[in-house]
Amino acid sequence: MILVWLLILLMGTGLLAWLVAKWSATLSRLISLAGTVMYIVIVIFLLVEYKQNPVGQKWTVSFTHEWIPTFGIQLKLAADGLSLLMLLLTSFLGLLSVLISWKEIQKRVGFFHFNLMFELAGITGVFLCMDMFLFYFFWEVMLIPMFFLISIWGNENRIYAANKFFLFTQGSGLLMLLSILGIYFIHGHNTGIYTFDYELLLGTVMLPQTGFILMLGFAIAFFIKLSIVPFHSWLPDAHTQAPTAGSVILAGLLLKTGAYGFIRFVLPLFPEASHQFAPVAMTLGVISILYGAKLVFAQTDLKRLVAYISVSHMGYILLGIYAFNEMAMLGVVMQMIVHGISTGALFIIAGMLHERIQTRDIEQMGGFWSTVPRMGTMAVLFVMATLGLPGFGNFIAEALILMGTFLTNKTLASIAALGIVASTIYALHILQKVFYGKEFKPRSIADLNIREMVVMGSLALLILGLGLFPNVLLDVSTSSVVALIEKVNSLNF
Amino acid sequence: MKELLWLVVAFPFAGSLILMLIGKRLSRMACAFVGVGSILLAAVFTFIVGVGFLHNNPSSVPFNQSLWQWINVYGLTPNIAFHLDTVSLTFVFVITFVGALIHFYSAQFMWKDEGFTRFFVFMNLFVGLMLLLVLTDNLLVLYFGWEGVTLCSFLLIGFWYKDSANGYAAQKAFIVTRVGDTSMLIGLFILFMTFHTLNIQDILTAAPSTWLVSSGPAVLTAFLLLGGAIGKSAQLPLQTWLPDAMLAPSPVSALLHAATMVTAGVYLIARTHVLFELAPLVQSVMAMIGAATLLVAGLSALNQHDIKKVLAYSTISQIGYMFLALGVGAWSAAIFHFMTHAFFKALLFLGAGAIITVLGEEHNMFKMGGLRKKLPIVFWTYLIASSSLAALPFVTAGFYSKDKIIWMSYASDKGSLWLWLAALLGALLTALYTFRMVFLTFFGNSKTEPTHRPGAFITMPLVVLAVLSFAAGFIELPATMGHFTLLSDFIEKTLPAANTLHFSYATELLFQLISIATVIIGIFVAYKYYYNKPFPAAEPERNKLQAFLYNGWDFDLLYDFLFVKPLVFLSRIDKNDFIDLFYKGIESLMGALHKVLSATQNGKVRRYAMSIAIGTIITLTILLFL
Amino acid sequence: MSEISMHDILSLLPMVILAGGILVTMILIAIKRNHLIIFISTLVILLASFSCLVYNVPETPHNIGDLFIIDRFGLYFQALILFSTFVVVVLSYISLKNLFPQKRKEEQYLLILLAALGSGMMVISTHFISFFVSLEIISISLYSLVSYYRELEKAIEAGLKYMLLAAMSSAFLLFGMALIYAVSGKMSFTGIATILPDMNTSHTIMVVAGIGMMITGMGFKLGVVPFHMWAPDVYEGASSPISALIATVSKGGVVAALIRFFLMANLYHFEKVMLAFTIITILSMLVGNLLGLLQNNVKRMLAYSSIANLGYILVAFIAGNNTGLHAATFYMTVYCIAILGAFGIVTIISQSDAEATSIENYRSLFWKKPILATALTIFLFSLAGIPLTAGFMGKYLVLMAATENAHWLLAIVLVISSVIALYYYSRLILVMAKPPDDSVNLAFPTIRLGGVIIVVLLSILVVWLGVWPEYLMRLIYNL
Amino acid sequence: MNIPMEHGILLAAILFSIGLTGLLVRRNVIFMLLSVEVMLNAAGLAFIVAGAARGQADGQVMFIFILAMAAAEVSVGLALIIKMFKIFNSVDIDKADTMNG
Amino acid sequence: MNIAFYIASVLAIISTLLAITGKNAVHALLYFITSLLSVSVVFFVLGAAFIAALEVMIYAGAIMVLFVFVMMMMNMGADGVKKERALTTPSMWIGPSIISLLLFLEMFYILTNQTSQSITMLEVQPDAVGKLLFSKYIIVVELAAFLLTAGIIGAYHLAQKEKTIHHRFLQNENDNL
Repeated sequence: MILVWLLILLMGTGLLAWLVAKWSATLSRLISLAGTVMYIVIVIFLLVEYKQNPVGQKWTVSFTHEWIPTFGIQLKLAADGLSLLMLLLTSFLGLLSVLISWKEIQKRVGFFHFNLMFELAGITGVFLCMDMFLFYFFWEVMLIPMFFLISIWGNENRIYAANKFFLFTQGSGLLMLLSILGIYFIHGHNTGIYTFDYELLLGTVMLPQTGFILMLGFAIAFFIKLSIVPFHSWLPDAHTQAPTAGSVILAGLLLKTGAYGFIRFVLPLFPEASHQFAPVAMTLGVISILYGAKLVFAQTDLKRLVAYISVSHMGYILLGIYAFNEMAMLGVVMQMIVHGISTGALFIIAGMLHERIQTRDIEQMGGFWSTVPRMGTMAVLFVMATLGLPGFGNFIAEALILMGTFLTNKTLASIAALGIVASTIYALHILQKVFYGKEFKPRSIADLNIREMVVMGSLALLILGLGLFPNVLLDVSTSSVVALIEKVNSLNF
Repeated sequence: MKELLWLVVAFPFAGSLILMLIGKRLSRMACAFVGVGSILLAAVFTFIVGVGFLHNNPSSVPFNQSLWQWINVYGLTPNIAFHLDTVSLTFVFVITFVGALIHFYSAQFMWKDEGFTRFFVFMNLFVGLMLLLVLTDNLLVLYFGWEGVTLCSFLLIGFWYKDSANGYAAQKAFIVTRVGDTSMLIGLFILFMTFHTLNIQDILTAAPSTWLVSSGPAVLTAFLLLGGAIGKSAQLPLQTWLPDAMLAPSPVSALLHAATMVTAGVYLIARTHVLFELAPLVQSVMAMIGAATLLVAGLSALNQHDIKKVLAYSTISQIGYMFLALGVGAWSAAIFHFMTHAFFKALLFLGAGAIITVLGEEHNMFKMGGLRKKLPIVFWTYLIASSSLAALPFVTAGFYSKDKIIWMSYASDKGSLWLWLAALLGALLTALYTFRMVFLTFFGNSKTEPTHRPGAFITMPLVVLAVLSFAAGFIELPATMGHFTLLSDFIEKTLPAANTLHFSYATELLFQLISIATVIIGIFVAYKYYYNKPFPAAEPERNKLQAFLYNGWDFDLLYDFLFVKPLVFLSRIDKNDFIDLFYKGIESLMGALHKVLSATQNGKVRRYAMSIAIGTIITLTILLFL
Repeated sequence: MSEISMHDILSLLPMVILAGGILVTMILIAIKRNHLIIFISTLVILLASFSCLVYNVPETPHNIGDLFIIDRFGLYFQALILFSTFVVVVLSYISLKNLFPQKRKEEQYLLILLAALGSGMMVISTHFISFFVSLEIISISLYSLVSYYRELEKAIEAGLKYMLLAAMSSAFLLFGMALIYAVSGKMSFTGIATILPDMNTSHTIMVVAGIGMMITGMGFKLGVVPFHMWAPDVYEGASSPISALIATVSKGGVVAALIRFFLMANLYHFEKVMLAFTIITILSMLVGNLLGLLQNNVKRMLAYSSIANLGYILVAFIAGNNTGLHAATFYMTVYCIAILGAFGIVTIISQSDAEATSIENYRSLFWKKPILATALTIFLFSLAGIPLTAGFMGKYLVLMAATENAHWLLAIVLVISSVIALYYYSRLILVMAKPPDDSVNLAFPTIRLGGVIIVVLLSILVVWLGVWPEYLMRLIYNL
Repeated sequence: MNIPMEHGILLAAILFSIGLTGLLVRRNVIFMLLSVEVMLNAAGLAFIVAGAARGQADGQVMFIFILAMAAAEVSVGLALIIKMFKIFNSVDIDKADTMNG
Repeated sequence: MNIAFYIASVLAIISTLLAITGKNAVHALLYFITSLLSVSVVFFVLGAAFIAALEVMIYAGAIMVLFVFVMMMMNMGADGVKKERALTTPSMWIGPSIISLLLFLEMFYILTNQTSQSITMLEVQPDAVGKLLFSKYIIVVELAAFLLTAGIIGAYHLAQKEKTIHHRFLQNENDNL
C-alpha cells in the first residue's frame, strides 16, 4: 500500500502545487520541495527496512488490486532491491530538480511543478509495476509531462525537440505494446490464463523465432529510451532544449527506465532470444560508447555535449546487461545510479552557466575557474567522475561492466575499454574549453550560492561516497541481480 | 610500530582534505604548515614504520594491514589494504622523503602564487595517491592510485590554468597516460578472469602454476601491463607527454619525475615481476624499449635549449635505463637506479626551478651562464646532481646505479652486447647533455642577472638532496669495488636476484673501465664544445636533423597526423551526427508525401468522384482477379 | 408478410419517440418560432429517447421481420448515437447563436434529429431495404445540414460536394446490393448467409463483386481512403457541430451496420474481401495521417484524423472475432467522445464572424483559456492514443485484436501511422502551449458556459474511460 | 419472356457506366445531378431485373424507395444548385474549389 | 416481347448517351426523359407494369419537371450552349471514359462469368407490391416518409430567399443608417 501512497503523494503534490501557484509561486515551490522530501524519506525508510531483511521473500513490499479484470490487468506494484535503488535515485534527483528550478523557472511555476511531479510519478510507476500493461501505461504516462516540460520551459528550439522526443518514444512504446500483446496471447493460448501479470508471464514458452521477434519489440523500445546508436537521435535535441530540471530527469531517470526495462523484462521474459541477441546488442553498445564519445568531442553546445556523454555511457549499460553475469549486471546498476548523478551534475553546471551568461556555446566560454572557483572545482570533480576516474562511482561501474563483459566477450570488452581513452579526451575537452584558459570576455558572474552549493555538494558527496564504498549500494541490488542472472543462465549455454 | 603504516598514507590525504575544505579560511602560513607538515609527518612515520618493519624481522616478512573492503562483487574483493615489503618500503621511503623535501621547497617557491592552497591540495593528494599505489596489495587499488596520480599530474601540469597551453599540456599528459592505463586495465581483466582475484600476492603465487612460460595469456597479460607502465613512465612510444609537462611549476616537475608518477611504471613491473618472468618475450621487448628510449631521449635532450626540457628528456632517458634493467631481470639494479635518480633528479628540478625563478622565468639555457658565482649553493648542489646524472665515476650515486645497469645489460642471462652498447652510448649522451647544460648555465658570461637569491627553504632541500645524491650510491658497490650489497640484499628479499652469467672478475672490470671512459669522454666533449663558449642568446638555427631531435623525434607530429587530425576531421564533418540525417530524411519524406497527397486534395469535386470510381475499380480488381 | 405487432413498436420505442419528437418539433416551429424552446424540446426528446432506451434493454434479441433486429449491440450504438446527437445539439445552439444571424435556426434541430433517427434505424437494420432507407435519411439530412449556413460560400460548396458524391456512392451501394440480390434472391443479411454455402464459385463471384461495390458506398460514408476526399472539404465547410455529427452519428451508424452486415451475412470468410479491406485500412491510416501532417486548418486536421481513426476501427473490424468487434465498438465510443469534444472546442472559441479554424486561433490558448486548452489537449491525446485517455484504451484494444488474430501488418502500420499522427496532434498542442505574445492580441469571444460544461464533462469522461475502462468494457463485452 | 437476367443487368451496367462517365466529365452541375440520376435509375433497373427473375416483389419495393430517395435528393440538390448559382454566379462545379489542401 | 426489350434497351442507351453528352441542357433533359421512357418499356417487358408507370409519372413527370424549373430559374437558354462548350472540351472525355469503360468491363466480366441460368422473367402484379409494401415493409415506408420530410425541410431551408444581410456587423451598420 505504501507504494501506492508514493504515487498518490507525488500526484497530490503536483496538483496542489498547480493550484496554489495562482496565489504564490514560492508556496508552489515549497510544496513540491516538501513532497519530494517526503518521498525521499519514505524511500529511505523502505530501503532501511529492506536492508534489515534482505533475504526471504523476493519483493519487499507489494500491492495488488484489480484494474481491468476483463483482460487480466491488475494494479500490481512491487519493489525489490533494484526497484528501491531506482526509487532512491528518482527521489534524490526529483528533490534536486525542485531545487535547481527555484530561480530558473519563473513563468507558470505551478504548471511546471505539476508536470515535474507527474513526471516523477510516472517514472516511479515504471520502476514499481509488476504488470506488463501497467508498465506500458506508466511508460507512456511519463512522456507527457516531459513533453510539456521541454515544449513550454525549454530553450530556443524546444518545439522541434519536444516533437522529436515525443515521436521517438511513443513510436517505440507502441512497438513494445505489440510485443506485450504478443506474449499475452501466447501465454493465454498456452495456459488458458489471459493475464498481464509479470510473474505469471515469466515462464511463457514460445517458439524461438516468435520469442526473438517479440524480444525485438521490447529491445527497440528500450534502445530508443536508452538512446543507443543508431536510435539516439532524439536525445541530444531533447536534452539540449529541456530546462535544467528536465535535462537532469531525462538523463538521470528517463534513460534509466530503458536499462531497467532490459533488466526487468527483456532478459527474464526472453532468456533464449536474449542470448541469441547478445552479440548484436553488445556490438551496438560498443558502437554507442565510441561513436557517442566521438560526437561529444565535436559539440560546441555545452548541453548537447553533455547529452552525447549520456549516449556514450548508456553504451556501457547495454554492454553490461548483455554480458549475462552478476558482475557486469551490478556494474550496470551502479552505472545507472552514478550516471544519473554525474551527468545530472554536468547538466546542472551547464544550466547554471546558461543562467549566468545566457549562452551554451563553449566557444564563448573559457577561464571560468578563476571567475567562479567553486563551480570550477565542482566541474573538475564531475568531469573526473565522468571520465571514470577511480575513487568516483563511475569507475566502479565501468570497471565492473568491463570486467564482467570481459568474462563473456573479450574482444568487445577490449574495444569498449577504448571508451576510457575516448572519455578522457572529451571530458578534458570540457574543462579546457570552459574552465581553463583566458576568459573569453570579462564578465562578472556570481559563484555558486548556498542553494546551489547544497545541490552540487550533495551530488559530489554521493559520487565520491559511491566510489569509495560502492557496496553500500551494490548489496541492495545483489539479490535481485543474482536471481535474474540465474534465471537467464539457467538455459545451459 | 609498523601498525602505524596506515598513517603514512592517511597524512597526505588528510592534509589535502583539510586544505580543500577549509583552506580558504586559513592563512597562507597555516596552509603551508598543513601542506608541508602532512608530508613531513608521513616521512617521519615512514621512518618509524621502517624501523618497526626491520626490527626483529631479519628475513623481512611482509606486513599486511587491511582497512576496509572497497568492493565486494563476485570474487572481486579488493580491500583498501597495505602490503609492506622491502620493495614498497624503499619506494615509500623515497616518496615521502623526497616528497617532504619538495614540499618544503614549495612552501617558499609558491608563496606568492594566488593558488597557494590549491597547490598544496593537489601536491598532498599526489603524494597520498602515490603512496596508495605502492603500498596496496591489490591491483585494482593500485589502478586507483595509478589513475589518481594521473589526475594529480593533470591538475598540477595545468596548475596555471589561465594559460591555455598549460591546459593542453595537462590534457595531453592525461590522455597519453590513459592510453597506457587502458591497456593495463585490460591486463587486469585477464588476470581477474584467470585467477579470480586481483590480490597481487595471490596472483604472483598462482601464476607460475597456472601459466606456462611464454604461454599466450601470460605474454599477452605481461604485454598489456607493460603498456600501462610505458604510458606512465613515458617510454617509447608514449613518451610525448612528459616534455610538455614541463609547463608545470618546478616543484611539481620534481615530484613528478623523481618520486611519483613516472616511476610508477617501474614499480608496477617490479611488483608483478613474476608475470614478466613468465613472458621472456615481453621482458626482452621491455629491455629493447628501455634501450631505444634512453637513446632517443638522450639525443633529444642534447638538442634542447630549455633547461627543464633537458631534464625532462633526461628523465625519459634514465627511466629507459630502469626499463632496460627490468628487461634484463636486474630488478634490484632498477630500483637502485630509481632511488638515486629520485634524489638527483629532484635536486636538478628544484635547482632549475630556483634558477628560473631568480632569472625571472627564464628557461633558455643560452640566456643564462655565469651563475656559478652568483648562486653558489645552487651551483654546487646542481653540479653534484649533474655529476650523479652523468654517472661521474666513484663519487656519485648515479655512477654506482647506472654502472650496475650497464653491467647487467651485458652480464644478465637476458642481456646482450647490443643492449650493453646502447646503454653505453646512452651513458655517453647523458654525460654530454648534462654537462652541456651545466656549462651553459653556470659557466661563461652572465647573460641574465638574477633578481634575488633563493631563500632558505629553497636551498635547504637542495643541500639535503645533494648529500643524498652523493651518498646514496655507497649502499651498493659493485664486485670490483668492494662488493657491498646492502640494497640488493634488501630488495632481493622480495624480488629475485638477477641471473648473471659467470664472468671473470677481469671481464667485469674491463667493462666498467669502458663505461667510465665513456662518461669521461662525454664530459670532455661537452667541455670542449660548451665551456665558456660564446653562444648567441637567441634560439639557434637548427638544421633538419636538429629540429627533428629537438622536437622529440617528431612523435607529436606523427600522433597529430595519426590520431588528432583524423579525430578533429571526423568531428568537423560529422558534428551533427550523420545518423540524424536518416531521421531528418524520414521527416522530409513525410513532408513530401504530405505535399503530394495534399495536392490530390485540390477541391475539385470531379477529382474526388474519380478517386471513388478508381477506388471501386481497384477494389473490384482485387476481388475478381487477385 | 407478417403484420407489425405491439411488441415491435415497444421495442422500437426509443426511435418512435424520436420520430414523434420530430413531428412535435415541426408543429412547435409552426406554432411559434423560438430558438430556445426548440432547443430545449430537442434536448428533452433526446433525453426521453435515451432514457427509454436504457430502461428497455431486452434480454434476448428481438427481430422485426427480417428488417430489423433489436439487440444489445444495436441498442448500444443507438445510445451512442443519441449521446452524440445530444452533444451536437448543445453545440449547435452555441454555433447558431454565434454564427448564424439569420432567422430560421430551428430547422437544424429537426434535421439533426432526422439524421439521428436514420442512424439509429440503420444500426438495427438487417435488410438491404431498411439499411438503404435509413442510410439515405442520414444523407439527405446531412446535405441540408452541411449547407445549413446557406449564405456562406463554403457551406454551399461543401453541401454540393457532399451531395454529388454521396449520391454517386449511394448508386454504387445500390448497384452492389442489386448484384447480390440478383444472384441470391435475398436482401436480408441472414438470408444471404443461408444462400452463400450452397453457391458455386461462379455465383460467388457476383456476390463478391456486389460486396465490392457496397464497400464503395459504405467506404464513402466512413470516409476511408480512397473514398475519403470529400471529408476535409465537408468538415471545413460545414459548421463544427455538423462536422461532429458527420464524424460520429453518420460514421458510427455505418460502422455498426457494416459489422452487423458482415457478421450476419457471414462474409468474413471471403478472404479477398478482407484483403480489400486490409488495403483500404492501411491506406486510410497512412494517407489520413499524412494528409493531416502539416495541416493548418484545425477542422481539416480533425477530418484527416477521423479518416485515420476510422482506419483504426477497421483494423479491429478486420480482426473480426469477439475481441475485434468489441474493440471496434469501444474505439468507436471513445473516438466519438474525443471528436465531439474537439469540435466542441472549435465551436466554443469561434468568433462571431468566423469559425476558429486556423491553427493560429489556438495560439497560447493554454494561458488564455486554460480549461479549454487542457480539455482540447485531452481530446487530442485521446485521438492520438496517449495513456490516461480513453483513446489509449481504444487503441490498445484494437492492437490487441490485431495481434490476437495475427494481423501483424495491420498492427505495425497502425503503430507507424500513430507516430505520424502524433506529430500533428502535438503540433496543435504546442501551438497552444506557446507563450502569449502580447503584440498580437486576439480577442476571444465570450465563452458560453453551457459549452464549457459539456466540453469539460466530455474530457472528464475521456480521462475516466482512460483510467477506469472496466465499466464500459464490461458493457461492451456483454453485448 | 425469356430474357436472360444477365442481359437486364448488363443494360443496367451500361446505363450505370454512362451515368458515371457523365458525372466524371461534366462540369455543369445540373448535368452532374442528371448523371447521378442516371446511375440511380440504372441501379433501380438492376433491382427490377433481379426481382423479376425470381418473381419477387421485393425488387420493385426497393425501386420505389430508390425513387423516393431520388426525389428527395433532387429537391435538395436543386436547391443547392440554385444557391450555388447565386453565390458563385455559375454552374461550373470547378469554380467551387475554394476549400483544398 | 424479347425484341421489344432489346429495342428499348438500345434506345435507352442511345438517348442516355445523348443526354450526357448534350450541350443544350433542355435538349439533354428531353433525351433523358426519352431514356426514362425506354427504361419504363423495359420494366413493362420485365413484368413490372406498376413500376413502369411510376417511372413515367414520377421520374419523367415529376422529377424532371423540377429540373426544368430550375433551368428556367437560372435562365440557361441561348448562350447556355456556348458556355457549355467552353466547360466541357472533347479531350476531357478521355480519362473518365476509360475509367467508366474499365468499370463496365469488370461488370461485364462478372456477368459473363456467371453461369447463365436463363431465368424466365416472372410477372409481378402491382397488388403483390402493394401488399408487401404495406405489411412487411411498413416500417420502412414510414422511414421513407421521414426521408422525404428531410428532403422537404432541407430544400425549404436552402432555397429560401434571404431577406436579412448576412453579417452581423453589416446588419448593425444598416440599423445605424
